Amino acid sequence: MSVNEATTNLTRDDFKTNQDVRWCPGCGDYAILAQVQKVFPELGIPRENFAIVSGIGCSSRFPYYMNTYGFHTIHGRAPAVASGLKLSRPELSVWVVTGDGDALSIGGNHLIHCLRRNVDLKILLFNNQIYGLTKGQYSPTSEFGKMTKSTPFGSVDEPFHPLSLALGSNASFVARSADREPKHLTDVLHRAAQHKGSAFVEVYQNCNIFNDGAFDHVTDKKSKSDVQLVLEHGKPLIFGSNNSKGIVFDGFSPRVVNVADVGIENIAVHDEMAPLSYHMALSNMVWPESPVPMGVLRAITRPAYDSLVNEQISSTIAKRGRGKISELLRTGDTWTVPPR
Amino acid sequence: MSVNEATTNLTRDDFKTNQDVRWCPGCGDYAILAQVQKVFPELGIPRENFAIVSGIGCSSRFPYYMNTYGFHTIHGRAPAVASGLKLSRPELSVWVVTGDGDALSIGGNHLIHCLRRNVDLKILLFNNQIYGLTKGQYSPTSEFGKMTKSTPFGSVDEPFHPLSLALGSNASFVARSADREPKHLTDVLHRAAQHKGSAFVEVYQNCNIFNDGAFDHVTDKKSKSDVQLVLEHGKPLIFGSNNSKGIVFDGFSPRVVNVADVGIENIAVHDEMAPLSYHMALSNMVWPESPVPMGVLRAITRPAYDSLVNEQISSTIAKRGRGKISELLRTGDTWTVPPR
Amino acid sequence: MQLTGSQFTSTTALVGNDLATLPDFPAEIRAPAGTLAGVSGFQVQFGSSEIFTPGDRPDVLVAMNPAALKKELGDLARGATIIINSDAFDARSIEKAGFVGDPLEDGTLESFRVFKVPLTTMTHRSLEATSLSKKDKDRSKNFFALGLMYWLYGRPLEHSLRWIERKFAKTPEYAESNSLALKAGYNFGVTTEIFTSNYTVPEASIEPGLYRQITGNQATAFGFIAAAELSGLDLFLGSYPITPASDILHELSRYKHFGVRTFQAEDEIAAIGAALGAAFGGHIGLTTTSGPGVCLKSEAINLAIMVELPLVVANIQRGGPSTGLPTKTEQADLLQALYGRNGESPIPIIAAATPSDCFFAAIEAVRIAVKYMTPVFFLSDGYIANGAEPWKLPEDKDLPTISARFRTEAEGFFPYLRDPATLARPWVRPGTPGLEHRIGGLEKAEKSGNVSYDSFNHEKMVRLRADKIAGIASDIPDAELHGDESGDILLIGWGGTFGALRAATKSMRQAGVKISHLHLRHLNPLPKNVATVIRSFGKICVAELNLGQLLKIIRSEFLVDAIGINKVQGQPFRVSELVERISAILNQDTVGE
Amino acid sequence: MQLTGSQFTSTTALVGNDLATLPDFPAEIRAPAGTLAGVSGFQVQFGSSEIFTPGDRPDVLVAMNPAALKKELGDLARGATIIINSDAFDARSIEKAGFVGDPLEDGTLESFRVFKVPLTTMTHRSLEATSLSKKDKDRSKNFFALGLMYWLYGRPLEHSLRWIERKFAKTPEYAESNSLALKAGYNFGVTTEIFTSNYTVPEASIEPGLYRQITGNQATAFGFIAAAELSGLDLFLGSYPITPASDILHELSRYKHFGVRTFQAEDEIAAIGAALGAAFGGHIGLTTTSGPGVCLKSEAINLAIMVELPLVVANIQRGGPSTGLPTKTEQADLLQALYGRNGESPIPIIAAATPSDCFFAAIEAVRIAVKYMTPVFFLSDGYIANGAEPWKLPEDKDLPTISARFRTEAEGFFPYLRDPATLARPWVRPGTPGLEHRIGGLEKAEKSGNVSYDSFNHEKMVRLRADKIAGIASDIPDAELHGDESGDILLIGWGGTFGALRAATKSMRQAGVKISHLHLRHLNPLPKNVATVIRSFGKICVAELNLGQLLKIIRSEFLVDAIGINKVQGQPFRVSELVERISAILNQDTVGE
Ligand SMILES: Cc1ncc(C[n+]2csc(CCOP(=O)(O)OP(=O)(O)O)c2C)c(N)n1
Ligand SMILES: Cc1ncc(C[n+]2csc(CCOP(=O)(O)OP(=O)(O)O)c2C)c(N)n1
Ligand code: SF4
Ligand code: SF4
Ligand SMILES: [Mg+2]
Ligand SMILES: [Mg+2]
Repeated sequence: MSVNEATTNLTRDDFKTNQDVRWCPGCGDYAILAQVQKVFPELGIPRENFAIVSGIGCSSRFPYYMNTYGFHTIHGRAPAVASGLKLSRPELSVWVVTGDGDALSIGGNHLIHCLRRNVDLKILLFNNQIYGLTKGQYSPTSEFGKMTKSTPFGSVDEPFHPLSLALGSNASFVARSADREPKHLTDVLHRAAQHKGSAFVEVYQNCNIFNDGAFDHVTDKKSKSDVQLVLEHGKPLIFGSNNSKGIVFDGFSPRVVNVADVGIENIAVHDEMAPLSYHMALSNMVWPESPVPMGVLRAITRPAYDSLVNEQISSTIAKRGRGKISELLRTGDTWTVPPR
Repeated sequence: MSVNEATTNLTRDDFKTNQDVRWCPGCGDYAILAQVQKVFPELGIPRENFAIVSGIGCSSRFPYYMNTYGFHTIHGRAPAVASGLKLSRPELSVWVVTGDGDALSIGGNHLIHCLRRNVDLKILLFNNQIYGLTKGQYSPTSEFGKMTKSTPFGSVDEPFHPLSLALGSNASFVARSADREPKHLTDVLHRAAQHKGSAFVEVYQNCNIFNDGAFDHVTDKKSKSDVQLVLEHGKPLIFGSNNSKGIVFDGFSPRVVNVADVGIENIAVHDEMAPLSYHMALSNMVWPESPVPMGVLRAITRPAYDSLVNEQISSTIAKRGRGKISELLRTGDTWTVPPR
Repeated sequence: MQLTGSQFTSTTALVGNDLATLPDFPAEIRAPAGTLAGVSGFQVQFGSSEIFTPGDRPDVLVAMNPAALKKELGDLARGATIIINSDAFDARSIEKAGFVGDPLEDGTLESFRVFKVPLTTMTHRSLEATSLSKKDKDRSKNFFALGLMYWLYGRPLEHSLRWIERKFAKTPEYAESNSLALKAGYNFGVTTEIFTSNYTVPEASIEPGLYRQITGNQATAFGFIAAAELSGLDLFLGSYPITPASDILHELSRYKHFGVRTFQAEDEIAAIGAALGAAFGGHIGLTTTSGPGVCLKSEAINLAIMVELPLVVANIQRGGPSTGLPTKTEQADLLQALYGRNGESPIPIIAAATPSDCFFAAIEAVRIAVKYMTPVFFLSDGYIANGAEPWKLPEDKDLPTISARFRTEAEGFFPYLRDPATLARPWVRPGTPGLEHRIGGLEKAEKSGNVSYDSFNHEKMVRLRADKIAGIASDIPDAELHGDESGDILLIGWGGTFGALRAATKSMRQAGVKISHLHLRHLNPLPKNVATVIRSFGKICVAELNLGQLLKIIRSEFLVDAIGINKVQGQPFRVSELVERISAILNQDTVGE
Repeated sequence: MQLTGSQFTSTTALVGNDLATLPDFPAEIRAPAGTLAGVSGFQVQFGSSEIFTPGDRPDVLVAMNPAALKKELGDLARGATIIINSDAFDARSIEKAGFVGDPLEDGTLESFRVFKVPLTTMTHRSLEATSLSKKDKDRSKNFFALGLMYWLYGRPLEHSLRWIERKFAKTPEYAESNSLALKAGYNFGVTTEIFTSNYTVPEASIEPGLYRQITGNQATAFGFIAAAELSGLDLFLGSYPITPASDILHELSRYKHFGVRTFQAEDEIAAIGAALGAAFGGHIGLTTTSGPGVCLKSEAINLAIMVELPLVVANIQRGGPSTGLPTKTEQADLLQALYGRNGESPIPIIAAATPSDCFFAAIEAVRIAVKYMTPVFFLSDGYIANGAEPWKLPEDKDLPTISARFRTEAEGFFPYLRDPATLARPWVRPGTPGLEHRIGGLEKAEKSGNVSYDSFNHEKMVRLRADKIAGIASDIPDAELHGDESGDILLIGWGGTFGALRAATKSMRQAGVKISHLHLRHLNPLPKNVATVIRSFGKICVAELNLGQLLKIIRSEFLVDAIGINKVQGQPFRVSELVERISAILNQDTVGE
């Protein structure tokens, strides 16, 4: 938590609205909402300076439940609307809440351009690997062979790895957490909030109606230590009960080893600022071949697009003075027609 | 060249149309057209089985100059139209010709989904790092700080690396060539044609009107051996005059070395089937920090989407027989109202 | 059940409906749960006109367990909606209820619309925060079901929330759990976009023949399969899910052995793009969506108009503008279909009248698309898409022929050489030797199809495209007129309001009013008889679920001072309100909007 | 030059224009190239009505070198187009021609439209495949320039190609090179989408005042900057380049010191999305595009209608449908603007009449958007966007006030609480404490703005949105009527055809015809006087560059048998053809379409 946090006296309740929360009972969205409501008052940002922009989907109803400025836009377009808001009002803390369909199906293009530009938006992608709101069609993150209403014979397309796509777009901040990991999610949300530039966070989210248990292997209390590879900058890539397992790289291929066998000093050390290809190696690790990286994969510093845009404006005004249209019209080649 | 190539008696002239080619004199598009007209007759595919689908842009006028089936669609949507064509007519050889604006700006989403699905399309992206047809605005591949009509103060967004984006989408075939490298381009086109699945080829293309010389550093006869890292599967990553330089990887970071200093056996060896992160390391190599990889970065085997779709159809028909609607209507719960 | 039943009743009475109820409960206070004897039921019939009975054959059944289902099944109307507490359908309970197989799986429920909802689980989930026992939580599930019913019939929760508060004042934990469950059930309805089921007005006498139950979306899917079969081609659907069109995608994706390829695209643009690519490839190209999706498809529809390829764009209309009321019905996309693109971009439009008419309208859309080489709009709406009706199955001989001919002769071929009768250009399948050609969105030279910037060619082509579509008027049936050929008032309508308009006309005719009903199935071009019919009536009314879209067309085309009867409530017309408004118009001295 | 000049002349005569020429060449056979004396010129005036002189002040100059420019500059009309062979403008040649500074850089050409084309280089490139010497290649550059002129004026190449073949029969290498260069020049025009320049009909007498030259796109850009200044807010443009709208983006991106943020988005959807986001943030949101881009923006326009935020959508119309004729003018997107979205989605529409009117129309669009909290369509077209005219600069006092007020009082705040006069909801800037609220595309409850699925609320909101826009009619000026207030025939028009319609009306009135001209600058809602004016004339004509779009509205609204005068050739009306067609209508006995 940075120093300027916790300077407001806001509480969780300040971020609740009077609207009934209308997700299905048991939906993972509740847990994410709870964590965001917990984190926002801790950020030291006045409530009126938060804006949450969403697309369409169960997840995208999020703004209605947060007592901040909010905009429930149209399907897939939240990054575009949020970019306009942030460019025009750089002092706001602008968050995008989106789903795997909203962000990666119809909205894929806006997402990758937003990440490329590095607009200072915090993007939370609730990945339930299904279209919830439209009642259960497969999504671009559903696994190959998925049987759904629209694929009764099983889907035949490989899913996106959302984090890989983000990295392919040169995102400056890429992270993953889960609805059922409140503590971990809180930390990741704080990190995202502090990042200057696009912060892309994939949140594994259970849709108990149409895709129940999709992330049970990751969040199940019993197995999770063997499945989650919790990332910490500067720390070795270890996991498993008693952190007995670790990752080494044979060239570009990750390999799971027993720490005891190779020695802790030979385990790869996590580096949020390493070359993209390293983060790509992490983002392509999939269960059961590999453990599932959780946490901040990548966090690098590069200028935020909105800052640069606004700097061009303010430096030009500083240099030339604020323009007046009546003068502008009269500059250049003008001539006078005398009264007859 | 595979055995079934060269079984037709077609020549380059068979692929010319009676339409005047209307690019600016000196445009790099001419050279690419010439190579495609050279390669097509060598592929052993009857002329009528070629279809070229394009979007909008100077580059996208390509189909008019190729005497094949052709479809000059709308801006950015060529991969979608081509996917429909290929899904419905898997026996056709379907090529997509697109520009950096068409493919990566408005059409980015269709491109990444097409690559993810691995639809069997050959996608040629003519990258001139500018919007040619609309007279010279910066594009998503233009370098940071680009001065153009729409960015008189210089652009403030980082470009995409097209190959990285393709890799982030899990593309099965990713390659790069240039208008001014006819021989190299020919080879890459052959490789793309033979690949089963989406073959994504970035072709550096000079727009001598709005972005002249963008790739001079790559194609200039004098410097090119120092700039181009020509990739060959199973061969070491060497370049420079007399192949005196090579690439080694320090973990995930490429480093240029003198081959003589480290010994050829320590130079990294190119592997088209290596993990994605390796190809990502290559695709992120940019001049002048690194040489520019040219050739096939990645070529792996995974099922093409159109084959899988059509297999579901044909296997179901084989199992159940071709359906008849009159029977379908009458299955399930029906009842008879007797004549009164 | 009784508590919740009476809650539903009183809320329903409060919102102003007439009703009649039939509570039906076991004699014992705690009858053996799960047996037929133990079933506690509550039947209610309600409506906007006078209701005299609790109804003979229920239209909706909420079955909290297999026994309840078993008990009521025989009474249900075919096509009724059944909401099932799937949690209660374990093997033991099914057996106990006296079923032989699993009724959810073995086809028993095939002629009903079944919604399986894990009511118990969801109730528990909604009460996770409370400290009640499992058994107490269980009790709240009826309130969850009640909440869902309130949503289904658009009833407010307030009355019951207040009642719960009073009733359980002494056990606040129950008050809380029941309120939570009630709200959760309601919200479940909202969130999952279960479409309100609606029923068309049944005809008085039934023709003999073989029948089945069919919803509009199912009939639409079947219609397109039939059209493909009739034309001897494969069907290609490019679609992106959207309420209330998604079920057509779901349905079509099941019929791979009919050669149907379904492509769930990344968005609506890709969906239509792929369908157009498939049409170029020689398939029957189809794309299905709803209003917001049509916005996104409009650029590609224009491309289809320019390249003159057959393609059907099906819009299952819902409440707008914008995201609007996704689960409610409306007819407000007609002008969008006609004009929602840049430039002069004429397109034929066909609107289905009833669930089963979707089948024939789909075939007609394909017939026109293929014969005239043009994209065609197929309009349906949430009301008929989700509504079901008994359908007398057509014989093969009742279906039209669709002659899809691909040109193969190279001699004399030009991509834009037109059939003099239809003005259609030739359809050529890629792969045909000697006919290689290029098409695209830039203006085409007449005949050659080359890109042309010529001024006069442009005007010629703009007019040719317009004439081609206008010419379809001689190839479509006259609009259906119900009633006399002249009279005091003509009621014009289109699409899914057919049933209500027909019923209103009938009832007014019985009452002696000189009214006739003209139903427009083809909206562009208009059938040839419309002009004559319109001139034969004193007053012209156009009834639509919008602010007057067909009205604008009728006024502009025929220069008659037609009057709009409009409703934009996400709900179909009620017969009674139509009768009322038409009567008011008839009683007006001066005619005016 | 002479050879090519006479080629241009004869081709022009062949396509049926009247013309007069003034060849002007040095006495010496080979005068010293590059000096004033050495300039070889060829002036031609041509047109569709009788031409008596080669023209006093040329409208287009092709300057092959600095000397030619120097020689002709004084004669050029302000706003003339100059095509410059930039290859010939090296320091030495510039000096030789007698210029002090570089005329391309020092502002000398500021009141002209200058196209710098590297004619020599491009000619060489087009001849790369030939074996000619450099000098011989050089010679062909005049044919390159001729090709470009042919493209600019839409003339066919055939005549000159044949002539070249004949002329150079004995030196086939020259025949080839000149043909190639001619075609390359033509193709250069096609490929680079230089927009045909067009000229409005000048007024007879000129008001005194300070003038400048302005194109429609420039005036549009300036208008939006002015509107932002008038409202005290910053302007935010979200745009994606498209012909012929791109120049507005280019222009606006230069004015950072006016606080103008320009965002070149990844596509049209993102462009409008960002503009809407900025409007939510309290900026003047603007998005600029042309027809195909409007297709893509339609879903977001509907969102703006639902969330009731101010936003201007500028459509610089071009030839459609689909990609159509990107560099030609047309007025065929009016119905798209009105109806091109799902649901009932009313939107105000303003169309600019002339290049300079773009300035005022832009301000008016912002005024309405901000005052009524609504998206507004601003329509221009390729003809006025690229056309230039002298413009008497407005004084600050001539500009309207735009009062943008953000609500800051938390007391009594509701997001959809309406101003009773305008029906506008409050505009609140995020960052305002206590006014946090949520908006979105689902139907809103009246006043509270909460999501509402209520039937009656929906109808109420649909009608409120319609009423809000309809109510603007009392806040806009009457439509401008030129001529008497009643008469035999009323000529109605809108947009960029204003000049031609006004000129035609004037000339017919001079000839004694009782004709008046009604120009509609506001297309939705229509000005209040339209109904009265229409009733005061015998015949009503609506002249448009489409197949009759405003015509449809006029007929439907006023039930008059208005007659369309339509042209869809990518070209503006010629005054003579208007006069001809109006005369024909006047001479008709029966009025009919
Ligand atoms: C233009 C448009 N197309 C389609 C839809 C229908 N639609 C709404 S949400 C959605 C997908 C939702 O999936 P996701 O983003 O994963 O959200 P979830 O409901 O799973 O949280 C779809 C297809 C729409 N509202 N608008
Ligand atoms: C919907 C739509 N938006 C914008 C345009 C205008 N437009 C045509 S081509 C183009 C960009 C071309 O750039 P690129 O794809 O790089 O092709 P190039 O001309 O450079 O080969 C644009 C913006 C259009 N035709 N359609
Ligand atoms: S459908 Fe799934 S994602 Fe949507 S609210 Fe219900 S449980 Fe959550
Ligand atoms: S503008 Fe550039 S890309 Fe386009 S044809 Fe000319 S040189 Fe080629
Ligand atoms: Mg989802
Ligand atoms: Mg380009």
